[in-house]
Amino acid sequence: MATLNGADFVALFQAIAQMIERERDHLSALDGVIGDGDHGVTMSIGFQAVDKVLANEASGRTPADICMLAAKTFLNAVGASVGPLYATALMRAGAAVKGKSDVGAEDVADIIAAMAAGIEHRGKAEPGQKTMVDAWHPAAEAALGAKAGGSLKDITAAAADAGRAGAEATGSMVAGKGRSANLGDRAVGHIDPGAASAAMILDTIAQWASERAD
Amino acid sequence: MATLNGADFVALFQAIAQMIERERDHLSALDGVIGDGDHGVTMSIGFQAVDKVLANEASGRTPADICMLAAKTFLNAVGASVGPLYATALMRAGAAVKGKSDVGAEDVADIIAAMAAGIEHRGKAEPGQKTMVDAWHPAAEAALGAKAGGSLKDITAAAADAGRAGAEATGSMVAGKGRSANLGDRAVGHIDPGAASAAMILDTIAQWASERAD
Amino acid sequence: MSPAPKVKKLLNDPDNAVDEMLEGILLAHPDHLVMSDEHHRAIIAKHGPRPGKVGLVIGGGSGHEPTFVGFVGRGLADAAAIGNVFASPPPDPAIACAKAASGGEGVLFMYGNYAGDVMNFDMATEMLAMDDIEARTVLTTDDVAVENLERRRGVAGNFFIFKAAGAACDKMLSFDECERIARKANAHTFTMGVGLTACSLPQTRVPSFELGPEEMEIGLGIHGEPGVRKGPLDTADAVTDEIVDKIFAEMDPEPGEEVAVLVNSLGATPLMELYIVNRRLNQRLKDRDISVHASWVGPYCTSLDMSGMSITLHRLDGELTGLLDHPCDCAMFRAGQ
Amino acid sequence: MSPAPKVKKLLNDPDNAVDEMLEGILLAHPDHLVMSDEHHRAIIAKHGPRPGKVGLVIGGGSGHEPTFVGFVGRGLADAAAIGNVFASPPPDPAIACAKAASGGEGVLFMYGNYAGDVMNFDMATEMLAMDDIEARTVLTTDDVAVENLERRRGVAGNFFIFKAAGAACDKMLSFDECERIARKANAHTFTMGVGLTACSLPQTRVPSFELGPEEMEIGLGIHGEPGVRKGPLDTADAVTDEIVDKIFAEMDPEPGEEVAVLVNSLGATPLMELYIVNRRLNQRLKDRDISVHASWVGPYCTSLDMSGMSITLHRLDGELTGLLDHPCDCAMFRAGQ
Ligand SMILES: Nc1ncnc2c1ncn2[C@@H]1O[C@H](COP(=O)(O)OP(=O)(O)O)[C@@H](O)[C@H]1O
Ligand SMILES: Nc1ncnc2c1ncn2[C@@H]1O[C@H](COP(=O)(O)OP(=O)(O)O)[C@@H](O)[C@H]1O
Ligand SMILES: [Mg+2]
Ligand SMILES: [Mg+2]
Ligand SMILES: [Mg+2]
Ligand SMILES: [Mg+2]
Repeated sequence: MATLNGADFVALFQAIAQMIERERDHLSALDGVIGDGDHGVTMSIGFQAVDKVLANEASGRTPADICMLAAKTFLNAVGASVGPLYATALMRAGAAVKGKSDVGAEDVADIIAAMAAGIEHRGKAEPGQKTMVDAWHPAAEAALGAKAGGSLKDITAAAADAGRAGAEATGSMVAGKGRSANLGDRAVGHIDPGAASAAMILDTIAQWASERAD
Repeated sequence: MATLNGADFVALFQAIAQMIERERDHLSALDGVIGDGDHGVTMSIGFQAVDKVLANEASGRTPADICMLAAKTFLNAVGASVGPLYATALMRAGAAVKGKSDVGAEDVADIIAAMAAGIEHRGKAEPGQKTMVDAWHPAAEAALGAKAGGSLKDITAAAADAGRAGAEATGSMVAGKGRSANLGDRAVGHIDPGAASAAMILDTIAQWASERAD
Repeated sequence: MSPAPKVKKLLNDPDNAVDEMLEGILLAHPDHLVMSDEHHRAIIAKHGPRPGKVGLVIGGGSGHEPTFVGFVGRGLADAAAIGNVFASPPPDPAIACAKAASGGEGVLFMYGNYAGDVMNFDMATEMLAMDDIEARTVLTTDDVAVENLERRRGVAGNFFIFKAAGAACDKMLSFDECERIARKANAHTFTMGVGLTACSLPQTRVPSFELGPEEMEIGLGIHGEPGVRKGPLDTADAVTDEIVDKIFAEMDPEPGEEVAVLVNSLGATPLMELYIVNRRLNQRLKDRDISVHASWVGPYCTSLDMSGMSITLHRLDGELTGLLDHPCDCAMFRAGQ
Repeated sequence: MSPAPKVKKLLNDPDNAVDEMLEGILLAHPDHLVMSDEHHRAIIAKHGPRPGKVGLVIGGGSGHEPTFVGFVGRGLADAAAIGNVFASPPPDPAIACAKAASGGEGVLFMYGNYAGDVMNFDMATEMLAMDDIEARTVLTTDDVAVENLERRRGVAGNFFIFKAAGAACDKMLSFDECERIARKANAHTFTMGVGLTACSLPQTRVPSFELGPEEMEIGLGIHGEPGVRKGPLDTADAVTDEIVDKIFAEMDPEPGEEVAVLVNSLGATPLMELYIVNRRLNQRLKDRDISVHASWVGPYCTSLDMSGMSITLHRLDGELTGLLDHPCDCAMFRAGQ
């Protein structure tokens, strides 16, 4: 089975950044309904900054170092809610594969689980509160479930499927965290923007994995 | 030939006030194109105030006194450009028939001429500058032209026709006074709101005269 | 096409808007403002008028707040005569203001050069003469967008012109000196503005003019009247450059000169955009070696809810700098000390 | 249906809007503000921080100007950490602010209770602890529209809460005292707002939510997020009554109490409407025998170009009155003396 090195991680971040650019206005519109209308903008600012820094400073670094650099860059470019959430997620991702110059499929499952845990820790949120946790948490469980013997493609596909289902499920939830928590029933019927973008990120990872000669 | 007493003047002011209410939004829209969009509002505030004061305080007064009271009331309710212009016009109208308890058709011609002169004096404006003077000035000339032997109906109809033609002619003028003077060619093609309301007032007077058993 | 929805406003009966606003102003600023006994549209500075001082009376239509009433206070205007929205006040409130402001040394009437204001204040001046109060008029004409000098309007630059005159009066200078300074401050003040959307009157609640989605009005007055021309909306820097070019052409500043700056919101344009304009303005001033003594950025002379802004440069010399720095304490404006 | 035209704004590259705004602010207010050497989004009071004084650092997203940066200055905040539009600043600028504000006695972080701000400032607090700077957080939660106490947001009432804390710090009170006063001021501050139209971000230039022509959002935050509910737009008096009823229910004032008042524009609502609201507010206060110590009416905490307003009552006692009257001199706000 193929492994992923630093350059692969850079390419993956690039794919995510490109996807976010395409979805920017859509994500902002989702946030307009139940939040402050900027989620596409915050994600775009963050991943554009990451993409730029990695293009210049990533060569020769390990996957862990790249995650750490991405975390710091994302945090300081964005702030907002997603800055600390994704920065913590990416720091945990880096810690999960610390020291390795190549990571395998099982490591990727650990990375997804570490990211979910980081987000839950930073946001003090649990599943069911209509946040990105509702995508990341089931994705992590699915990735860990497929981990034993699973290919990169299987693991990331399982995570993406679970993430998508989790994001869709936020539509029927009342929010317990974030700006929409003050809307009560008014938020019901609308998908959480942070969960939607999380599902898109997981989907981009899975697609990217499926396009690689495995 | 019938003459007009104070009560007739009160009725005439009432007819004008009602007409202005109907035309209020239209006059404001005209002013929006080349001025500040409030001409219907200023005229409405003024004639509503006059109507109210005359309803309470006019009984037993001469036409001249009623014009003076209307002048003061209009001025202090409105300000703006039209306040001093119509206040001066109405003071001159009162002066023209001072002391008379009834006024005849010839007096009405003098009143219209006095009003035009008052407006020109106060506004330091001449015909051709795209203002209400372009309605009042030809109306005064027409009224004076029809004065000798003319009936009230003839005199006021002549004034109204000339006023209407004069107001229409402002459409092709560049403005020389008032807010629209700074628009240059941009004002061409649009009728001056003050000339338009002047023509409407003259028309109301003529209609009112024609409806009276003469 | 169904009619456009009315613009939303927080109002009661729109015909009462000005009087209710004044009530709210007097309640908010009891230490600064009182209503004249003689007229409810004459607002007087609590600590302004005093014997031996030339009185400064400003005024004009409502809808420009904090202009005019917000600039009433010690060190600035003694009184403001308040008109209906975008309509000159009639003579009576101006007369009441002049009587309250008079300290026996004469009264300056200062207001923007609009036909209606000129007629009403001139009538007031005639009537005051009968009461032996001499009122002199200094019109503000800072709007450089208009080519014909006689037709130039008073716009946001009023701020600096009133400030200089108010300081001169507060320093107990003579009537002639106060008048000279007021005229000089006006000649030293250059403004131009752009409008991005029209405003709407309380009584009509429809935009007062039509403007395309990519257009702006250039060189507009402060009553929602259209500008001298329409142009395409451009970047903040390009719009700033267009205004600054026009002001520089008019003012022809020398290297080493000093100015005060006002970047004014017409109402709805937020501070973020004004400060972005101020950034470019400072670049342009620096390029000409002009230094900035002081800056004001915000809604100082508005047109109700219009979106847009104006830039004013106030050309300083020793005398005008001293007057600008002279303290004033108004209901909606403080400076100096 | 063709897409609605974009909202017009005076901007250059929208991604540079915040940094260009800060440049324009620093150029306009060189006597009050400097940029930190350590971070370009950390704006420091020129005459604020000093040894022995508790430092006050405020901050949050941009788009609320004059909040937060305008309240930096002697007697109020020592520094403001600036985020992107409607986005909490990341930890780095907050850390730079804390270092600049620190006089060795500890630093207060004060900001509105929003998930993003809490996470970022908490990360900053953790990192500062490694540098032996103790930062304590006092969240502002003045928005009474939200029933759940823990979720209450900081909105326009920040103004009074920061003012009290800033005065306490300026009077060189102890860290514990400053924190106690900040918490007390927050508990004494009650705000509720209504939105008439949505605002739009520089990057999107589309209204952030949809609202019918006769509707308003009731109880909204300051980021263009929808309110707790929609309702029909009513007269100024009726809307004021609705807000005042809610605030009174929450605050339960006694006859004879004294308050300070803020009638705040969310951006595009002009002073005329705010003062009309203030008139009704004063009638309601008088009916309850509550007296007004001081009033501020204008755009103090905005949501870009949103139209709407909020009312804040700040319940006074001897201590808070003294702190409110304590002089402060900020870039965009002066009070006292
Ligand atoms: N405490 C939290 N835990 C997890 N996710 C959160 C939390 N608070 C907010 N979020 C997520 O952040 C998203 C909003 O992000 P964004 O719009 O970019 O930032 P902001 O709320 O600062 O405007 C929400 O849709 C939600 O998924
Ligand atoms: N100097 C003047 N002489 C004669 N008429 C004038 C003069 N200035 C303005 N007007 C008239 O006044 C009208 C505008 O009145 P109005 O809109 O009610 O007042 P304002 O200009 O104060 O808003 C113009 O259309 C014009 O006919
Ligand atoms: Mg958001
Ligand atoms: Mg008009
Ligand atoms: Mg007008
Ligand atoms: Mg946000």
